[in-house]
Amino acid sequence: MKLNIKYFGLLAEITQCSEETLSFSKETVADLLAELFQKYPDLQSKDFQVAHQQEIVAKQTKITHPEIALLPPFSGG
Amino acid sequence: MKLNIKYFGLLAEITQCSEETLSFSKETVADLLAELFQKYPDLQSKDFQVAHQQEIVAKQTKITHPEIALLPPFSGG
Amino acid sequence: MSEKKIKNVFVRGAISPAFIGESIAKHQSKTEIGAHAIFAGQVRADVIEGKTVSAIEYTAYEEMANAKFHEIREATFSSYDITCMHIYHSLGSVASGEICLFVFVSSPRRKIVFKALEFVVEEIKAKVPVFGKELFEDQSHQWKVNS
Amino acid sequence: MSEKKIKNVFVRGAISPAFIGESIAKHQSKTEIGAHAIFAGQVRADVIEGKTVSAIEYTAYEEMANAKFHEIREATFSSYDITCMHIYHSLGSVASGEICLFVFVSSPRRKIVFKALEFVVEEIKAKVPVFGKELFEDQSHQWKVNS
Repeated sequence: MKLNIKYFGLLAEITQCSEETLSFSKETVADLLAELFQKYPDLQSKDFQVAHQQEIVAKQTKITHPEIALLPPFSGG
Repeated sequence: MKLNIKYFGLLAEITQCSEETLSFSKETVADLLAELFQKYPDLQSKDFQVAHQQEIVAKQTKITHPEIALLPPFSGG
Repeated sequence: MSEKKIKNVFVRGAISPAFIGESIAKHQSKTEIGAHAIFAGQVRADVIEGKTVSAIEYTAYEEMANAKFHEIREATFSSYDITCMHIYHSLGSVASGEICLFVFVSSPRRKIVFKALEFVVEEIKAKVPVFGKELFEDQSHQWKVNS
Repeated sequence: MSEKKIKNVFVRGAISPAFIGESIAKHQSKTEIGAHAIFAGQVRADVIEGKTVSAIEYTAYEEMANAKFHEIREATFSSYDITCMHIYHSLGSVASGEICLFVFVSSPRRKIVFKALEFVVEEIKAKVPVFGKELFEDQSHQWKVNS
């Protein structure tokens, strides 16, 4: 499955990109994070949430939609 | 003692004046109201508070200052 | 009552939306502020027994009212960590749809401004001797009572 | 999520005080309204380790953010008897002293607007993916975290 992964704020500084396409053959958000921590070790120490199809999801959620985003703490307003 | 009595809103419609000076020889707010109810019988059925020197006071308060006001329910804002 | 000078809160007629905009603009140099909260009271065209309110004519026991506004101001500053606060109330005629009360509080932090704003408005409604005469389109009137 | 069209809440750069005044003015024809409550978030010139914030640069996950603003809007209308509500949030750079968030709720009755205003602002802070980068005068930066 091709995933489109978006990075925001501090996380985009670490990945040095705001968006990338990735081939993903495993199941859950936790699986994806394991791959991303391999690619970007500095992500591991950061506080963030994962959005799947524009909803915040838990780590054990199965990925069924290509739109994934890594969101640092919100600071609107 | 000479009192300066102010009337507001509906009360001024009943007394047909917004202010008057009255000689007062008794003691309390209740005494004054008894006199005013004689002069303006329609006041008696109305809901109002009495301010003495710009503070709302109870009926048994002794009048020591000439500034008295009869205030109908507030409706600011 | 404090020794500080008592301000006159009253303005003649309606408070314009542009004035509210200008009041906000004046606070842009106060860069310690993080949150503004504003209340604006607008005259409703209520229908009462088939007649529509076209305006409210406000009168006040002005000296006492300004003293009460001042006490509310002092109480708000001592209870809430606000940077500044402004109150304006109309006297005279304010047409339906126009603004008759403008309360403006500012603070470094947002949580305070909601509480402070509500406190000020409720205190005004309860303690300030202002009287609204609701004028109907047929020239009759009734005296408003706050709910 | 409702079927209603999702609005774009974001505006480029700061929200001007005059725009807030104009928004109020537009409500003067809605004569069933008795109370407006407004929140304006202003960028603070915070001093952090000796450096002063000169601006915040806002980015957002825009599609999700607009969907969340829409959900907040629907939840507010279903929980509070309000007549109308508007939200604007800045994207891009907003200098200290300028306004980055404008929330405006109106209702026939005042007690509702205080609760509705606070609800909307707290929901925005908690649920909307907007990210503020605090820019210091020496060109360095840090990522803001809401408290």
